[in-house]
Amino acid sequence: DIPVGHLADQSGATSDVGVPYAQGVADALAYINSKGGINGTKLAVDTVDYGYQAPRAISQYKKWSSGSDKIAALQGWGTADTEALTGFVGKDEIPAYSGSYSGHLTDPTGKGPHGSKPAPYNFFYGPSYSDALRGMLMWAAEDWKKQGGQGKPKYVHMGANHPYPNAPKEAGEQLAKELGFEVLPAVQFALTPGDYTAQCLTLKQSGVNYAYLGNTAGSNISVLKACQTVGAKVQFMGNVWGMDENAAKAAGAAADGVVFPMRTAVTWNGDAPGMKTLKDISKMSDAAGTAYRPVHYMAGVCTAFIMKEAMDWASKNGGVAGPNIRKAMYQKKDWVPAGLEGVCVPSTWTENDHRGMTAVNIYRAKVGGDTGAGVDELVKAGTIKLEKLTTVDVPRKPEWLGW
Amino acid sequence: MANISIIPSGDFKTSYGTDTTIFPTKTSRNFAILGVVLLLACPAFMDRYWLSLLIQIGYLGIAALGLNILVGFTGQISIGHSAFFGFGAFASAWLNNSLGVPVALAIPLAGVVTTLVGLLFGMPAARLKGLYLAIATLAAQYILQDFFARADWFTGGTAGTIAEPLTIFGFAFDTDERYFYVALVALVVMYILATNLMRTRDGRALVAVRDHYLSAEIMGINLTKYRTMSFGISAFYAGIGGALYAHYLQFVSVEGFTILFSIQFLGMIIIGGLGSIMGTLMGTAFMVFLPEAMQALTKLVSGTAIDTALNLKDNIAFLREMSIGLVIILFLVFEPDGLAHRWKQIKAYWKLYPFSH
Amino acid sequence: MQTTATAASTNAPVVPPVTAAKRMMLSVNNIEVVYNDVILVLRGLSLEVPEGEIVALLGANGAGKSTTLKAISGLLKTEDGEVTRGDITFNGERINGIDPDRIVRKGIFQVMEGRRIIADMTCLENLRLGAYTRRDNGVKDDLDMVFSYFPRLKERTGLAGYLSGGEQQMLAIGRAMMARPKLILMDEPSMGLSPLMVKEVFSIVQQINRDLGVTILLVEQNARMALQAATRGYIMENGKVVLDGTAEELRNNEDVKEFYLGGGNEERKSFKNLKSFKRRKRWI
Amino acid sequence: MSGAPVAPHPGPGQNSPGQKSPTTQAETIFEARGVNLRFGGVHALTDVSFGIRKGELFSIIGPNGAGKTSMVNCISGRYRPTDGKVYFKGRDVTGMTPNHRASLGIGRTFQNLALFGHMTVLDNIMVGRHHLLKNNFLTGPLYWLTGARKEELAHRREVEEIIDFLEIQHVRKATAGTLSYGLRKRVELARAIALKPDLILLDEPMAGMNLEEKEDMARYIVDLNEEFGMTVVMIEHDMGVVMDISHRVMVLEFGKKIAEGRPEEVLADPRVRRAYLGEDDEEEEPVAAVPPARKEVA
Amino acid sequence: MTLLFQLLVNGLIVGALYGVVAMSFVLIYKASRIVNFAQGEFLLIGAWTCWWLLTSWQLPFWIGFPITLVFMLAFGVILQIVVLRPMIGEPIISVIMVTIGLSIVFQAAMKWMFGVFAKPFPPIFASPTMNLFGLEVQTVYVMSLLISILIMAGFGWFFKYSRTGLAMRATAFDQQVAQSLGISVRHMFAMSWAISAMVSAVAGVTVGVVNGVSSALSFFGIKVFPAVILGGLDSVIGAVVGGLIVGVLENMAHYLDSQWLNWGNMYEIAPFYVLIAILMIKPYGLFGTKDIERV
Ligand SMILES: Nc1ncnc2c1ncn2[C@@H]1O[C@H](COP(=O)(O)OP(=O)(O)OP(=O)(O)O)[C@@H](O)[C@H]1O
Ligand SMILES: Nc1ncnc2c1ncn2[C@@H]1O[C@H](COP(=O)(O)OP(=O)(O)OP(=O)(O)O)[C@@H](O)[C@H]1O
Ligand SMILES: CC(C)C[C@H](N)C(=O)O
Ligand SMILES: [Mg+2]
Ligand SMILES: [Mg+2]
Repeated sequence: DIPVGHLADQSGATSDVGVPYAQGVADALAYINSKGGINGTKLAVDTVDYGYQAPRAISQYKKWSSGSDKIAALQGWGTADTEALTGFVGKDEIPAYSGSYSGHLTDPTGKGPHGSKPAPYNFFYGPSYSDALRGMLMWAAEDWKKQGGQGKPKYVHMGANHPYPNAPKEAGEQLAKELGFEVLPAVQFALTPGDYTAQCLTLKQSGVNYAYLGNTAGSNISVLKACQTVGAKVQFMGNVWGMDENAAKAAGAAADGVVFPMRTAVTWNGDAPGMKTLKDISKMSDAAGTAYRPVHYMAGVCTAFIMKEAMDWASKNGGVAGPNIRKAMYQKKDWVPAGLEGVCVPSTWTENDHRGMTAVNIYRAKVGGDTGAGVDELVKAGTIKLEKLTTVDVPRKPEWLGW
Repeated sequence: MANISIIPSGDFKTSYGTDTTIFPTKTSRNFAILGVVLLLACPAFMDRYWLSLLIQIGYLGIAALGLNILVGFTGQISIGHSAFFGFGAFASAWLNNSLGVPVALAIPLAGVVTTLVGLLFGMPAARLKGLYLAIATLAAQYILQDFFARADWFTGGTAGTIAEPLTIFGFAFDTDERYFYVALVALVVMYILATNLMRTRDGRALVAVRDHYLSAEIMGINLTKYRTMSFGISAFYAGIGGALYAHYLQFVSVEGFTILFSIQFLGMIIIGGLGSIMGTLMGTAFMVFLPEAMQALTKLVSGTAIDTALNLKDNIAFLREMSIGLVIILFLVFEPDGLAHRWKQIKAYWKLYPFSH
Repeated sequence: MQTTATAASTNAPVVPPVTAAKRMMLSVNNIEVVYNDVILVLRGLSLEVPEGEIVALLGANGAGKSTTLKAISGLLKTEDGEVTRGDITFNGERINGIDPDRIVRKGIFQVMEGRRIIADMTCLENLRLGAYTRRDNGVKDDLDMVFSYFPRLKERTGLAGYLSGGEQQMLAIGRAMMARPKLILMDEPSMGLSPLMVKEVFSIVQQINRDLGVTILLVEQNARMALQAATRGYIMENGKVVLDGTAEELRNNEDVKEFYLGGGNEERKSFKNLKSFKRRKRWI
Repeated sequence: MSGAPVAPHPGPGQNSPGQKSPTTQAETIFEARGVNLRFGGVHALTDVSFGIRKGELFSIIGPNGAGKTSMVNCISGRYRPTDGKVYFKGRDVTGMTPNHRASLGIGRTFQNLALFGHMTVLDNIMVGRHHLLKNNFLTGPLYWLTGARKEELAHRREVEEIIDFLEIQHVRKATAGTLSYGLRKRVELARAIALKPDLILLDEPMAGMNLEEKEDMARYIVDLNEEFGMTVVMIEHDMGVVMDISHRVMVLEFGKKIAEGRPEEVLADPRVRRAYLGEDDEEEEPVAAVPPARKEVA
Repeated sequence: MTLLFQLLVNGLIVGALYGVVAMSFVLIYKASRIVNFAQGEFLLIGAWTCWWLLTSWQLPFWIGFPITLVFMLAFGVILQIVVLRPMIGEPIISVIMVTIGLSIVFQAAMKWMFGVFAKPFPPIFASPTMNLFGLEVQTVYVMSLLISILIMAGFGWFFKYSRTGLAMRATAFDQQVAQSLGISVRHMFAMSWAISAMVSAVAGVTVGVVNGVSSALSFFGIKVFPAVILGGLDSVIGAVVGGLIVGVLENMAHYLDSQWLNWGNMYEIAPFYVLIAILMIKPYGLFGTKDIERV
């Protein structure tokens, strides 16, 4: 067996996105096992909910990384725990695939212009928070022209003063300036739902055109609603974890028009060759095959498959061990896991650059009407639609590495 | 029974010196020393998981002891302890990274720096009492958290900062097996210091302030000084604990030091027993082991009949969380005075055994 | 001072003839009390309180007088204490183990040692709380009655916590009067009162007893006054009753005279020239 | 003990005749001048002046709520007079904090018990040594290295003497909060003595004690005064005790001083008899049996 | 200027909501000196219950909401009987820890029962927003404002004049004395927890209607601490005033921050600075009763 640790947040503060993502990872790994595992060796997956509490993640990791059945790879989750484990996984040579897309996890050597800490064993599937924002800003600059906007558009970064919302702040603001935006001082709002009318009133007053929402869905919804109430007309740009089908449902009409980056090429109802595999994977936990899977589920599946294929390669090239898996990650260009064509976005990792994906798929949430029903019905009825706007290729600039 | 000598029915003291020792009886002292010796051998037979839990107990136990000095001994509730813990972590990393202070020195220095911060936030203690003071410490929690996120020069801002491993004469304490000794030594030293403090003048003064501040003042105790000082001492312990944490994880980020963490610290000392030094350690161990035990238990449940009957599946996580909460509640219902109290009763029982009363 | 105990039956058994006909309102049978599961304080204590009488309970510091009262009123529970043996009956009903508030409703009210007024309420509020269990309309009149006994309380309109020690004691006694119970357990009511007030309080105690028909179990250090007011008395030592009898008998007992009343029949000895040598008490 | 004759207080409140004897300020250990204390509308003390001589056993009596405790609070620093000044050993201490006064040598007990309930009796008394001990939060933790241990043990020895003196050996290790009322009073006294005060203030030390215990207590107080040389201020309602052991007595009523002087003089004052003892002039009174009071400090 | 005014209005409206939560907090404190760390979960339970009644049972709001309140009343009583009753007479700090345990249990239980996703309330008012002094505000805020004024007046009277109010205060002061007066500490606790749970539900439903219901809503429980302290821990009126002040303060801080200072995060943090400043001047908050310092 190949031991794999899977840290999930199913009960903690980020469980609203943690649950579907973890389900995706878990189903994918189960599916892989049902198909024979890694060249005939099964994966021994240990899924553990750590409740988004870093200390628990650490002790769990210690359990996994010691003894004879030391894990070959780790499927991780949040910012705090991923960062806390970065040093350990590096030393223990255990590739860690995280749900944290912080830019500085993309610098394996620590020699990037902004890098501080090398993260040689950290990987994630998707554009980094910074690159995703860059992509959206590039889109916004276009959009402003298309809309016939006059003068400089105004951009503002919004989010809590925490590592995750703040990760892309400077990167975004700098690019926005370069792109001709007027960058207003950032606006803070907590990671929890609350009344953010004040923030919206100032947005309205200062005439902001584009605003990045750095938080998770729960608090973003509060902002969207408040801004709707006070009538602030702002084009909001979410982050990968900030908008999805469930958030759109909860926010209702307030979510209408929000753009956000997607890590997969299609949504659950999309049409792609790989969707067949995905539906089969989904049956691992939903035998009836009726469940609607939100975007995070699909991202989880892609992440798990990247790991699986790296293990495949490793098992043929010296055995499924951390260093080999890491080496395997650098073997392919424009990598799309077999069977998931058209779903997972091509990614490329190199020894010096862990920015796997720089193509940013930008979607827009469309909400028309009452959102009382279940997500699957809403999507089926077209009340909630996630529309693809465009794909922006963010250049892989060396000075943006690790930032 | 067989070995009567283990718990003597009476321990006769012939001088005041023997009456003021840390351990009430020779046997208890020998047991403690034996315990430490056993612990020294731990890395030889424990895996990293267990060691890491023990290390956690080590640095959390130190910080919790600081909180107990503040809450349990001086009677001033704080719900901002994790912020001081965090400050110590950042301070130690900063001292090392920016000023080049060797880690071995940075850790105690971080304690000192945190003490100063503690004194600053302890100033309201001169005027505020009870929950009013508690909420002022809540303010400290948020203000410090905000500071961490802002002070790029100090904390690396929201991105966090790395902390080098502790190295002494070129020997790096960068594995669990090695760091375990660091944590153990620090723990023993800090606990002995606290024990000594509490049996000397200033320690007594703190307790006196807790029990009856009006008469304490009349007995010659400067209330303002001791109330504030207790914050300082508590912050010192938090700072040391935090610094140890920083150099263990080798990375510090603001995210770690939230109000929930502060509440966990409170949990440790309440469960351990307010105003009890050994209780603090027991409480810390309780709070560290509890989630692990529940995790193990729920793991046993998963896949069994109970699992299918309750249709748990992923919800097993919630079951675990609930049982953590429930264990805390049940524990307090049956042992409201904390583990230290129960421990005392067990000792009293054995002393009197086989005669009750 | 009129002494209610009349017949000076010298060697009558436990109950003097006059009160023999009376019903026992409270009887405590051979109880044992333990604090914190380990500290044994009462070791087989028994006493009886006949209806309508004043019974004094005397004893040295730490003898367990307060503990006895708390055992009766159920308040022991709140101090980690427990009656581990024996029973307590009130009007024929066993009341040990019952919650203190229910015991109050049955008609036993304790004036706790150390005043224990509610410091952050006014006098008036404290008194009104004394009448918490009452449903009748007499509360207002009783307030006036208390104020007529203790006019000082009426003047003090601030919080009760700011009252002087003696004033607080008056408030504590007044609060008991407001409750109109069947049995009052008084723990050192005269403590901290000026000589004038002590007299006043004892006459109030007797009035409550006589006019309102309230039975009283009185714990007192002022033995002289207590034995004047009471009809009978108990003397406790080390958690046991060591001597009991009518007030008259006790007043005439040599040991009681020496240790509680001060001097025998001779002149009172001065506090000034005491020797540390003490005669052994004969009852131990 | 001071061999000088007793100094009558020169202040305006002086109204006890028969004590006129030449004196000097130096022998007055404590002095209150025109002390007023108001709480909102309550006049707890009105223009009270008096002096306490070194080595004296001075009693304050008066009806409930007369302001006795308030006066003691003004001496110990718990209250600050609204008006007027208090002097200790010739120093104006009016604005001084209680803890500062403690280190100058004022110790006290409380009317409503104020022990440190969760500490042992021993620790309670050791707290009294606070201002005499030198070790602190830096030296204390390093117990063996800084001499803290030596110091603690030295003081422990003295505390044990106090324990012996007050005969509370058997409860040495007991938690103060679980003691019976009378014992707690005794522990409080021990704690106050541990301060080694020059002036000790006792607020109703004998409340809640039976005769026998009062006798013990009286003996302790007299010993304190005579053997330890402490100046004692005592508030007490038991007239027997007051008459027997005090050198001088001050009577307060409604916050005003109504009499001051030797016990038998004060007791002879009809105002005192009426206000305090509640006696009509002709009524038979127990104090008649009181033997002549102690001689004043001589 | 209009921005400032709008922020002021908004501060008052949100502040009233804080006031409601603060009030429910004060209630428990006043009767038992217990700091309820599970207050936020009470909000959550109230919000989910109402949501469930409205969506699964399709009840109209004006039926579902009162049922919610009744349910919460019962919930408070049951909670008291099952969990808190055994703790009567135990150290307060232990009981406080129990409420922390409760919050862990409820948090998980709610997620288990209702899932981890935020769920929107069905539309309740014909017009979800209304114009108040030139500011569009959620109608439900106005509703909670009105309800809170009613509740506040009720409690003000209750604690000042009613026998039970007096008894509750006595219980808080000293449980032993209260019992010696014949007050059933159990009843007092049950009552305070029940009412507190009910009042919390008002706030919970309000927040839920605006933001959708999710477990993160329970953070309100901690957010409200400054308001409670500012007003004075044991003052019902203080709680409301404290809530209003914190509400306005947040908005004003945000105004200053966004218009001039640009320090960032003042909305979150400024109230805490002000809180400390106010406490240094008034150590018992604005309306809190002073401790009695007398020996
Ligand atoms: N809560 C308690 N825990 C442990 N021991 C206690 C407790 N309360 C009282 N005791 C012990 O019980 C004994 C009797 O105490 P109690 O208060 O009943 O005495 P008492 O007769 O009322 O004395 P006093 O006249 O001094 O008030 C004492 O030795 C005391 O130490
Ligand atoms: N802090 C305070 N606030 C308000 N009033 C007070 C305060 N302290 C004392 N008083 C009032 O001052 C008066 C004198 O009180 P004090 O305690 O000095 O009386 P006392 O002479 O000691 O009486 P007792 O013999 O009953 O103890 C009382 O009426 C009391 O109510
Ligand atoms: C939802 C989370 C996975 C987002 C972010 N990476 C965090 O840890 O906070
Ligand atoms: Mg007693
Ligand atoms: Mg007094």
